[in-house]
Amino acid sequence: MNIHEYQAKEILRGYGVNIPPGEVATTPAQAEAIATKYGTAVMVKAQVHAGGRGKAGGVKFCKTPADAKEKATAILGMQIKGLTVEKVLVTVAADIGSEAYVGIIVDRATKKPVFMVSAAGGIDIEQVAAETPEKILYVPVDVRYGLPTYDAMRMGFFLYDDVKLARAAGKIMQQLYAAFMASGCSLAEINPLVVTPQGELVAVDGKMVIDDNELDRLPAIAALRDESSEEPSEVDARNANLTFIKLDGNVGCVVNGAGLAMATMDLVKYYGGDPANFLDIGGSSNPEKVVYALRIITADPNVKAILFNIFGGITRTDDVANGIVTATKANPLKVPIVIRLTGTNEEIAMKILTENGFSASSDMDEAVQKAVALAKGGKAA
Amino acid sequence: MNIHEYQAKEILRGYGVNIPPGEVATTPAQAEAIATKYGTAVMVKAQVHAGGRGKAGGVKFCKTPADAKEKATAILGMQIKGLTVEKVLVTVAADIGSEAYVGIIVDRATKKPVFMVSAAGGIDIEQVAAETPEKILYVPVDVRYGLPTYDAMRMGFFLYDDVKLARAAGKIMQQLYAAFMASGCSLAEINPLVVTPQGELVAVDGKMVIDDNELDRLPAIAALRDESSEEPSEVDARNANLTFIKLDGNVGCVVNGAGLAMATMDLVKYYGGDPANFLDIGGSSNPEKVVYALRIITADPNVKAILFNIFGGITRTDDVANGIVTATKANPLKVPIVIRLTGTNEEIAMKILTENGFSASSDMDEAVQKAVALAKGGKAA
Amino acid sequence: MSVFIDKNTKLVIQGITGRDGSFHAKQMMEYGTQVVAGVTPGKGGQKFEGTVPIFNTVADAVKATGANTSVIYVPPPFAADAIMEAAAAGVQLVVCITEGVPVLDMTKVYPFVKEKGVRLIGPNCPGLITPGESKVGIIPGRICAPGPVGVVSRSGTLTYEVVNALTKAGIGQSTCVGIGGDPINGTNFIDCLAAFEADPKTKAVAMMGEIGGTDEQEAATFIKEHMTKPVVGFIAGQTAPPGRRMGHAGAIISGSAGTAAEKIESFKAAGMGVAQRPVDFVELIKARLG
Amino acid sequence: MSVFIDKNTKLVIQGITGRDGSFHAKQMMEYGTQVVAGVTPGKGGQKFEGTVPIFNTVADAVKATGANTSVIYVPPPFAADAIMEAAAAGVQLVVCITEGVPVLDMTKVYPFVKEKGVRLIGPNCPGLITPGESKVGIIPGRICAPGPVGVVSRSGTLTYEVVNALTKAGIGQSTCVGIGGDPINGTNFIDCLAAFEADPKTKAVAMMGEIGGTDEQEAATFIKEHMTKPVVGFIAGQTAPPGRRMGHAGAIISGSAGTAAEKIESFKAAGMGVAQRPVDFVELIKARLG
Repeated sequence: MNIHEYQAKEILRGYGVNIPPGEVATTPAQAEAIATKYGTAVMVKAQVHAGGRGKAGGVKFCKTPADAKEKATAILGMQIKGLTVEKVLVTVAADIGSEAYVGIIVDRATKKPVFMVSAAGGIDIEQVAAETPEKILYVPVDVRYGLPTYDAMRMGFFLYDDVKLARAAGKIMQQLYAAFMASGCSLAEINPLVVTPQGELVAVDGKMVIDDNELDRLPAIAALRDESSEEPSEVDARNANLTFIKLDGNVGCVVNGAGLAMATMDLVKYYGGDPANFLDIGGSSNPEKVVYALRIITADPNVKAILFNIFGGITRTDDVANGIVTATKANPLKVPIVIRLTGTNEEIAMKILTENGFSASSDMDEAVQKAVALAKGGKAA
Repeated sequence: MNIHEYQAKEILRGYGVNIPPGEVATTPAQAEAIATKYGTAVMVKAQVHAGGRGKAGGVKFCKTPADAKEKATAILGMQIKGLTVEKVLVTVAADIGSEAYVGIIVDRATKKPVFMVSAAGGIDIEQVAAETPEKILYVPVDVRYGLPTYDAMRMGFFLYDDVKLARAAGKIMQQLYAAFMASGCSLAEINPLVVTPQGELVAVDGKMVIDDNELDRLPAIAALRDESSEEPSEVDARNANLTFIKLDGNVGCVVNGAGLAMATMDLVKYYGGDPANFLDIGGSSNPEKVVYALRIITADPNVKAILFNIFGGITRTDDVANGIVTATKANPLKVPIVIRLTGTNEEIAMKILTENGFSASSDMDEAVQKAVALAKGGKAA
Repeated sequence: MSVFIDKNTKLVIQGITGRDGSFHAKQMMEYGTQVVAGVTPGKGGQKFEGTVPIFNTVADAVKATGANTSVIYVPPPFAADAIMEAAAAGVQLVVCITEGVPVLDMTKVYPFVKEKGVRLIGPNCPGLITPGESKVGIIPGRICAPGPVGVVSRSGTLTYEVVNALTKAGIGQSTCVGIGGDPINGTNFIDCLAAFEADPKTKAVAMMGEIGGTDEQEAATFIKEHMTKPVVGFIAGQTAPPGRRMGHAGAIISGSAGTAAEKIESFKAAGMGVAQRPVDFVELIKARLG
Repeated sequence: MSVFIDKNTKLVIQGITGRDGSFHAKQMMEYGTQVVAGVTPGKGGQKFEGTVPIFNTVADAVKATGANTSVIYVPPPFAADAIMEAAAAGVQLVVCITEGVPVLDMTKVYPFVKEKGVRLIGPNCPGLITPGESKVGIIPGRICAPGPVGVVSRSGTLTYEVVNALTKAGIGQSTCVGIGGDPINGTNFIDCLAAFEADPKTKAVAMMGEIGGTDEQEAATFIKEHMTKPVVGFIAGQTAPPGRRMGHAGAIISGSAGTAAEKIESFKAAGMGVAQRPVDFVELIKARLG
């Protein structure tokens, strides 16, 4: 789960990280009022779950409250990578002496949280990693011991020669690590970490990505979800316990299991089609899920054909068949549907479908080819 | 450092342990007022750093506030193992169904905190360990992982067959463990852990011993020290950064290093004397420490002779000699002193002592024998 | 001796009285797996289906029954503790079916099982099956048949798809292992490949990878350097967009790393057969079995 | 090759610019120890006494100088981190002089150094000396002389007392190790006894124990079962009252365990010589050296 910059900063502040004051505005007038209150130059920053806000014009420096109002007017409602900006963060502008990057991710190779720090901050760290890898220090953390002071100091000295700055940076590493662990993050970063001309360390931007699997046990973090900034179909799918990702194609896919769902999309492509989505109904065989899945897929006007690919293990194929029948009775389909079912209770499923006017096959390749052809032809089967 | 029952309970309560309400009284009237407030039967419990309070009559059940006043009158001012009772804890009396023991110590053999739990609670756990060791379950905790739920549950099931009680007990183990680690304990125990007739788990008595080395970084815990309940000479010594333990003999010992200090006491005994104390002036050679050491030792009327045994390594023997001279000039000694000095700057030290009218030897056995003889004879050297 | 499990596998089921646990316990018993114990705290002393003794703790179960393998069907917040409990109780193999285990839990569990010298498979995996001998987990037994192909995969139903196709074509399996779709799991491709290489019953290996991470690339290097037996590989997720988690927590393309193209390239460089479609495994494996 | 340290010991001093660190750095350098580096965060790039390079981190020091041993003189709250830093930086031996390290810190440090395969001596110890070759710590060099007696002790000045007596009697030492007086330390009696048994230069061992714990009893069992060289033992604290911490955090009689009488009994049962007074070591060792 992504959270907004202002939310990540609030969490980091709670762990002691030095962050310039800031408040969220949803109207230009609010932005002006906040800037007036601070009585100093501010940054107005679009709060959307998208990178490259700065390049898109979503981050502006404002000398005066009037300026803040004007910039907020421009930014609010702006589209960045397809997402509408609903909120801006108005925050005191820091004087910037130097910029560093500090981030933690969970690393698959070492099976540990790993710090990445670089004195080349303020820019895209992936670019630094690709072009000048020697400018990044990687420090894995053994969670059994936590982040020891010596490793925090090692990173501090990698960024700064001055021992006071190194020590202050080391402390921020430990604060960031504590926030990362306690918030169930898969990524947390401060970019840039700024040294002001006065020699103070300030986190000017903060980002956190939360492991979805942590949300059940971290209700306060789960409450930070901003559904207004997500694709509505993905929100619906999540609320129905489905894993759904919208894509640009026209073959709507309903599959059980993530690996098979990806393989099905790949096969659609293999046979010259384009998948409209990734959709995994998961292992349980609840007919309700099928109803939701169909509702979400049919809401996409791009979809020209629907493909079911179900390999029944835990999933009972008769449950899926019943779900298809129920859903299409309530909302008759406007696009053709191709059903592939095999495995648990396959015979019962076939019978249910046939009796309700559907045909189905047990061969994956055959079904995919048919769906691709239908999507191209645009006609019902 | 020992803390009182009421202090340990306050800490444990902060970690969620279910403990009957209680308050501290220093006068019988206060005890009565607290009992009146609770409006139920209470226990009045002497708060002293000594075991066997119950047997000594320091713990009483009181049906009424008047009863509480009467029992508090008896207990306040009472002597238990040489310590005067200055405070009582007045706490709601729990109905007792069954009593269990739960404790954690730092175990030298496994180098881990180890839980000891037994359904035979309410009595001396060392007695249970000696007589019926099978009634105790030992569970070491790897601090890198903390106390896992499965180990907590294992202990819960060792105490109770009922899963609800086992789970509740497991939770208390985790709370106790968290308190133990965060408070820098070398021992923490709940004895007894009581199941009330209503099936509730209640910690009726709590004890914590804090590792002295933790106190610098745990100011809130350090503030719990109650100097009024300690031997005054030991308080003075600690404040002067000396390690001092009062004993019953008449040869006052001033030594540098704990091992040598013990060996010196042993040698006093070997030659037929009795040490009046353990006193380690430590490794640093601050003449002030010597002054304090002499002040503490000479305050003990039992002391008939003073023995210095200094092996100068880090400790400069000339500093010790200067300390002796300074201290005795300010407060002339009323008992004989025997000085053994060897090692760093031995010649300078000998010169300082000789010039000031002291004699000194470099042989430990010779010095000890002389001090023992002087203490017996009661005459100056 | 087969890979990881065989006729001598004595299984304890953690969460045996839960919805999933009880369903799959019966399936495993029907398949012939030696299910010797179950664990549900508070139900110690009862019996599952009138035959399998239930214990309060894994330690009790192992002590009483000599169980050497555990399979876990407990909800995600309790899975990490369940894995550690099993590892501490002295089983040799722990198979965690549970999906949705927080990855930070695994950063702690992984060194724990390593220290105990215990093999963990999963979490978020379908488990494993040695056809005709033992099944631990949820792989449907009826789609499998004994034979010479070792199967290892990051996904569940995709594995079934391939195994089903192999069986229908008359090609049986030595052992099928689902290693799971999470970013941190106990057993990786290389562990399984090494076991298949050492297993005399295995003559060829079918390997199904996904986008995300670099496990497949490392496996390819291992295959090139250490394996004499033929391996056919497949990568799911060629059409997946970067930065999105494709169902499996581990199936995510981060930056330029972990793409399907990169993985397929490494397979080719290792001289492996590459299946473009799941069904391609049949002909590619057949050709390699000779 | 001597025990733990010798002419080839290349030492990094953590806390070299502190009050204790700088004093003892000079002492060690005078004794002839190869002091190759010092560490004080923020003083990297400077030199100690104009000759020894100072680094910000132990990792930097090891990388630049090849130091293989570290000695720690930092205040107690930082000692645990300093030990782990040294162990992680790749030295083989870490000697922690610092007194007053919280024992709960050691419950974490101990498994850390074990995992890294590093030997830790201390904390709260005087260090060690191989007379004529190298000194790491604070044992006064002038009271030692090269010779055949291995010395191992839980205390500082008591060790000096015995070593001084031996040297004055013309009996030199192979290596003297102060293992420290804390309840949890990195190296125990048995580790040292095994090293002395294996060391060809050592012909007899003097061992000074204390009340508290059961290390001496276990050492006695080890001596009985595994040692061919004669060992003479002493226990300090025969007159100590139970339940009081006699200066050393580890010198405390808990309940009926850890008394001097019990320990001396175990020495006798192991056939060891038992010194009643420190000075007794001279005659007892002399008799055993023949």
